[in-house]
Amino acid sequence: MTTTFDLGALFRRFGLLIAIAVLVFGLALLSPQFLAVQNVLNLLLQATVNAIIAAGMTLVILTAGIDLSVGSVLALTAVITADVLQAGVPVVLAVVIGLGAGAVTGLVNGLLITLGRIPPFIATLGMMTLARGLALSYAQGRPITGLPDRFLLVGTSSMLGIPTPIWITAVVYGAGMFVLRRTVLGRYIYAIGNSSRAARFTGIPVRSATVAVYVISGALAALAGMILTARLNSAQPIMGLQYELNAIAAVVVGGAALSGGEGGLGGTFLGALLMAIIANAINILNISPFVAQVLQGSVILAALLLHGLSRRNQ
Amino acid sequence: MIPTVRRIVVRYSTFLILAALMLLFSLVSSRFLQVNNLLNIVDQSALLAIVAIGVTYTIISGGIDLSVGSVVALVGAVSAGLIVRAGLPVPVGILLGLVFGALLGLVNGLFVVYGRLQPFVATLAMMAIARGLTLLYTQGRPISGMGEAYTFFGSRLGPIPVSILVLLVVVLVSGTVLRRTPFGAYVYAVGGNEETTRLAGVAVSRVKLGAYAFSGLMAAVGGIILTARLWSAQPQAATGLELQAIAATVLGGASLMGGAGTILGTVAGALIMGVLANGLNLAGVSSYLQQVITGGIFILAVLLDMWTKRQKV
Amino acid sequence: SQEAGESAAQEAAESGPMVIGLSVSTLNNPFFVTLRDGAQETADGLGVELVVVDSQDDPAREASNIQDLIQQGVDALLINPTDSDAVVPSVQRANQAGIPVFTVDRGANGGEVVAHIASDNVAGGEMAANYLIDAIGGSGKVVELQGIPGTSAARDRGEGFNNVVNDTSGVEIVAAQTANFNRTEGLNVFQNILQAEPEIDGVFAHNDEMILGALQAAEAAGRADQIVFVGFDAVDDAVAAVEDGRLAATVAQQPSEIGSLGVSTAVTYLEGQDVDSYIPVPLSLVTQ
Amino acid sequence: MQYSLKMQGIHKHFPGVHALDDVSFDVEAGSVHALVGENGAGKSTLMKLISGSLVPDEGSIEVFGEAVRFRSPAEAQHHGISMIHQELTVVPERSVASNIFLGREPRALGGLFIDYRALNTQAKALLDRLDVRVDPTVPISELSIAQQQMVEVAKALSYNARVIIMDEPTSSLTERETATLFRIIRDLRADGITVIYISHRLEEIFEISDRVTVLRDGRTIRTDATADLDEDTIVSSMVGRTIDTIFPKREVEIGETILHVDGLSGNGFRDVSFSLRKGEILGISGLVGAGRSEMVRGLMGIDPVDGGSIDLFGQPVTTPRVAGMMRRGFAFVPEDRKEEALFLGMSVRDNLVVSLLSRLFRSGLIQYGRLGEVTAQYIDKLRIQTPSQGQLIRNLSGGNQQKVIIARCLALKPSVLILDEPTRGIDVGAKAEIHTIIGDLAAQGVGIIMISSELPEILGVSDRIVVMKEGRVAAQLDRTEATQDLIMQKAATGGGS
Ligand SMILES: Nc1ncnc2c1ncn2[C@@H]1O[C@H](COP(=O)(O)OP(=O)(O)OP(=O)(O)O)[C@@H](O)[C@H]1O
Ligand SMILES: Nc1ncnc2c1ncn2[C@@H]1O[C@H](COP(=O)(O)OP(=O)(O)OP(=O)(O)O)[C@@H](O)[C@H]1O
Ligand SMILES: [Mg+2]
Ligand SMILES: [Mg+2]
Repeated sequence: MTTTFDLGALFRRFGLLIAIAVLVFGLALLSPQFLAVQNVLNLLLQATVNAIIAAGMTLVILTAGIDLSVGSVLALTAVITADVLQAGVPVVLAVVIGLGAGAVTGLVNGLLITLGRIPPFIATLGMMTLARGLALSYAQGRPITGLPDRFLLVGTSSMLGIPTPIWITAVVYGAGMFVLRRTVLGRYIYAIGNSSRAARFTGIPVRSATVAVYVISGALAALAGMILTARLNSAQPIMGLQYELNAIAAVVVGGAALSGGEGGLGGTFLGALLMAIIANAINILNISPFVAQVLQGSVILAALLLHGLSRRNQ
Repeated sequence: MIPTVRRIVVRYSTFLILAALMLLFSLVSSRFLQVNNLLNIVDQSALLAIVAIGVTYTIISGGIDLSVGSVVALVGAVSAGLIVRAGLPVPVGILLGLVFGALLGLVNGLFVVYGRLQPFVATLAMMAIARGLTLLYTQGRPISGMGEAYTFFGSRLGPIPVSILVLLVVVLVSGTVLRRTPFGAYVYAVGGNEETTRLAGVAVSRVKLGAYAFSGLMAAVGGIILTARLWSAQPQAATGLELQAIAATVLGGASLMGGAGTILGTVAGALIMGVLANGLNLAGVSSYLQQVITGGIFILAVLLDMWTKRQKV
Repeated sequence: SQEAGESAAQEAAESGPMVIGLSVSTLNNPFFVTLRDGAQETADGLGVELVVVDSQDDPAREASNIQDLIQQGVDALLINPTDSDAVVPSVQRANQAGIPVFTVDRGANGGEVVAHIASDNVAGGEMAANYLIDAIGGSGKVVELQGIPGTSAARDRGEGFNNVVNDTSGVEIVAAQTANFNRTEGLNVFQNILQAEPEIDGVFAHNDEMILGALQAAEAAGRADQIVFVGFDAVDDAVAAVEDGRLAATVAQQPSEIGSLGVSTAVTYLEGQDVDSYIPVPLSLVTQ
Repeated sequence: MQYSLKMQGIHKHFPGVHALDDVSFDVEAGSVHALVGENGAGKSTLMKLISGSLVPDEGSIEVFGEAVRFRSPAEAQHHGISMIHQELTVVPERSVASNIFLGREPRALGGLFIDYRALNTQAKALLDRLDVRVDPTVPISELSIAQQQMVEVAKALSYNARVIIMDEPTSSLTERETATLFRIIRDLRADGITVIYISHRLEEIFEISDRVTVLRDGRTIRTDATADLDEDTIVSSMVGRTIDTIFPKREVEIGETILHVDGLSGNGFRDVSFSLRKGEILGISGLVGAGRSEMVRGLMGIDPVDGGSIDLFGQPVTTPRVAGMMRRGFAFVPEDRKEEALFLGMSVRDNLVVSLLSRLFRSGLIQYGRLGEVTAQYIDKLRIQTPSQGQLIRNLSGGNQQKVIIARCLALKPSVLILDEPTRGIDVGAKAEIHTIIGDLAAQGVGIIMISSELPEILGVSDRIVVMKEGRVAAQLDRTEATQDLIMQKAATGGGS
């Protein structure tokens, strides 16, 4: 498992952990509220949507791809799910339909990339516009509100005092790590990211593995959309604007290379956590919205530079 | 004979797509091909084209620039602020705005070259920071009242929009730099194979810094034009412009892997987006559907482009 | 411009039905979708063709869209500007083309506008503040959830709200954070504010989307009954929430009415009659 | 005696590797000085120190008596040193001329602009001198690898350098270009220019060089006049032991026909027919661009084929696809190790088992125990030198990397093994081992197709030789009748057999 356990990766993750620890320590000094159990749970809860999308994005980026369509797919699948729920479809079936719709958009992305040989950035950029338009048309620009209580439990219930979305995220990451480390598909994903040409020459099913990661990414975007919809008791066609950039930022802050073959889910989770911490701290400390973006950008830059340093000093 | 036709199709596929779209829309709306409407389209696409030209430089060099939308807004605000608030003469305000834009681009380049950050993330962070700085500087309020010397750049000289003239100058200069000067050759070379270019004794760092600074400068030109066109600097101006600019660049035949791309192609790419928006408006297509169609046509156009390029010439 | 209106009316009489162009700031927001629907309904009723373009909150796109409407030769322009300053050159361009301009919901800071049909956002903010202060008993700690920084709705509503609150001793704004007009962010941001502030008496959000998110957060935290929630826009979801007693109030701007009045005013003008230059659409507070 | 180069006490460390350990190296001006050594001996590293792309940790370098310390290739170029790197260093999308003069383009209009006309004329003149007939304005990526390599030579010459370093320039050239290159080298020497020449092909060393330095494990073992050395001495200095023969040919019982290819056509090859029998080694020879690689890629299902038939064990194979061909018993060692075979960021183990995964773990779940066993077995069997299974493959020497790739194929237990230039850029020791492995496989009944541009290899290893020319089979020769001259004649002039 050198690809996931090499020294450099360990250093990089370590660097990010230190960055987060320092930040948390500082914030705890600034506000006693920050480390309250409830706030920590809030923070994790708020990280879930980005973390789930970023998990799919990690697989995509490991194959040297990118998925810009996740935010729009999230909105499209959310309005579809909400609509079928309102039509009286049972909750489980509605969830399956929603996840299926996400998977289908991923499939289209994957086919455009593998069969159409369009660069992933371009294919998913087109899908981003297209899916957003579909979401808006489908919902006619209005939120779809008033969903069955059983569905809302996805976002609002707790188990053992921990909100369900956090459990869902844990399952997604557990499954993702299993796929990357213990399955043939996981090896293929790293191999394709390392050299898709060599992967083709060695008989790896490059096309189906690539399509698979985009399908997973689409389905996970749909899952994130459902959590959001359940928490809000409403699905909106403009949900998820710019979520793709947040997810990519989480993945990259987590130590993955956009050139593929390098990175893992552990780092991505820390990346998503870091971003949630910053957003949470801005609210807790009541920092002016005008400063907020400057702060967010700077912290991300600082975290990345820190990696860079640890990478070079190894 | 046939091979020549093919070669032309491959070489100019972007322009052919543009022509096909124009033909289509001229069938849909009789007003489409009117001279005034064509001028409108170029006027409407000038901002995107100019910004995309800057992005093209970074993409050819093997990078990318996601900060351009925010830089457009920030430079627009700062140049307007220098004139309205600080009372500087218009040319000075514009000049300082341009310098500021180039500096912001240079900062991107510094992070990429010396911070060794991936261009995507370095400029993503700059996108957030520059937007935040715009809000801070404007305190969330638009700045207006720059006067006619400024808004001249958003007006018309007779029937001709000034933005088109600016675009022409930009195309001429940036095209010449890219095709004729050593710097331009090195931008291609760095994007094609950075290590080789370094081994050939080229100062790769400087080339990259130059490409990002140029991108910042073009975003600044775009910022001035937009502010002049709106007679006010808007704190939320040009959000999302970066992705459109990248889309235009790619439609124009540039490769995100670096090493390939042309200025005229990028301009054609921007015009395709402009023609789509204009034509769909004239055809009275609903805005939601416009997004679906734009996304679909974008994908189709790139598919077609890829397909023609794969046919051996 | 009365003459222009007459000539346009003549032209319209000569060449089929009247065509009115409507430029909407964004159709991604239910408020403006309702405004559009109101306009469409009235247009259909009057036998007028309505061409709608969507600026997606982007002033540059708005300028292009309006240019395209002018190119199409519409008889009148109904503009719901993305920004009062940024729309000025577009209004002037329409003026030059001899097309009468009407602004709806948001005004233009220049150019010749025949009539402005709107309710006043600043007044709405004040109205919300007055209601909120009453509801919390004259003093207490309040939170302001702001719209996208730099947009005119966020500025005006915030201005009205702050005008009143700053003049009222005993009322303190303990947190003012942006949730970008967005329900998800309303939820997350208010969740964090709840965490930071053990004592909150009331919240005002610059739109209903955010207040509904905030409501969700407070309900999840079990603090909804200690807090008075006031929103803005009276979108369907919010009105339902008011009826359920979850939301205390929302400022109703009657977007459908604004749209409808916009079209009918334009038609009246095109038919050669006089119209008032400011047509206020009354604000109302939707409460239980 | 004038020295163009004197190096003393040179040390260079990489993370975990002491690549150069107290090396001293002197080169007489106006001579051709060969540098030989096993893969990883430090040849390229030493040359990079001279050409300014690496900086030594310790030691002194003198160029024509002047102490220097280059921090960039540009500085070395200023001192009259140019280098042809082991790996192709081209900018694929740029024209041939732009590649040659990258960084030193002729200027016009006060230095502001590039004078493209002068650029192209100068490039043309250089290429003509090298007998390379290509249009200097086409993108270099449209050239064959060999042509690109010749452009690299042109580039090195264009510096008008006093010292030209050539790091394995012939590894992707065929005999004809090699002959041209040697002519140029002799001209250069006649003009008093120093050439440092690295190659794993010993016959070239004897043909062209005046003196030879042998490196082993980062140390200089010896420097002598070429005339005073023989092949065995060099080889034993290089590997530290004696090697009996580089081409250990075993007599193998050749069995029934297992593969029959008839009229195969595709992009770059037309109407190719041959058959392969059990235990047979079929060599494929030809000039640059003969289409050999393309043909085997078509056969493997990597590139599309548009005609002809493939019969395997009497079963027709319609539309070959890589994974399917591997299931049917094919295995393939591609030509371009770095681009087509290696996953540089992955471990030795992951590289070794990658083709086997789907077969070993049908459930899709990996059992690391099994994986470790298989890997250990092949590391042992092929004597792959690596500190651990988890070592990143990029840290292995070229020879060991190639062995991992061959192991990857062997693990598939193939009945047909296709090798495209299996020993390119590999030192004699590793080469002999690979030839032994190939021979062993044949003895076990595997049918082997081996493409090689090295005639001694083709002659030494093959049972039968197919000569290709311009995408077609020009001749099929039996090993008893084949000679270097005959192959060259068939490859150059064609004519059916
Ligand atoms: N950039 C580098 N980082 C780490 N190790 C390196 C690097 N470059 C070379 N090495 C190591 O230094 C040693 C010498 O490598 P070098 O490339 O000089 O060998 P060589 O003699 O040229 O071999 P070959 O015949 O295969 O080209 C090898 O062990 C190699 O793995
Ligand atoms: N003169 C030429 N100009 C342009 N392309 C050429 C020329 N000669 C050959 N090619 C291209 O090069 C490719 C074949 O080159 P290549 O050298 O790989 O063939 P090969 O027989 O496999 O030889 P080797 O693998 O030993 O180098 C073909 O695609 C062919 O179109
Ligand atoms: Mg070497
Ligand atoms: Mg070959």
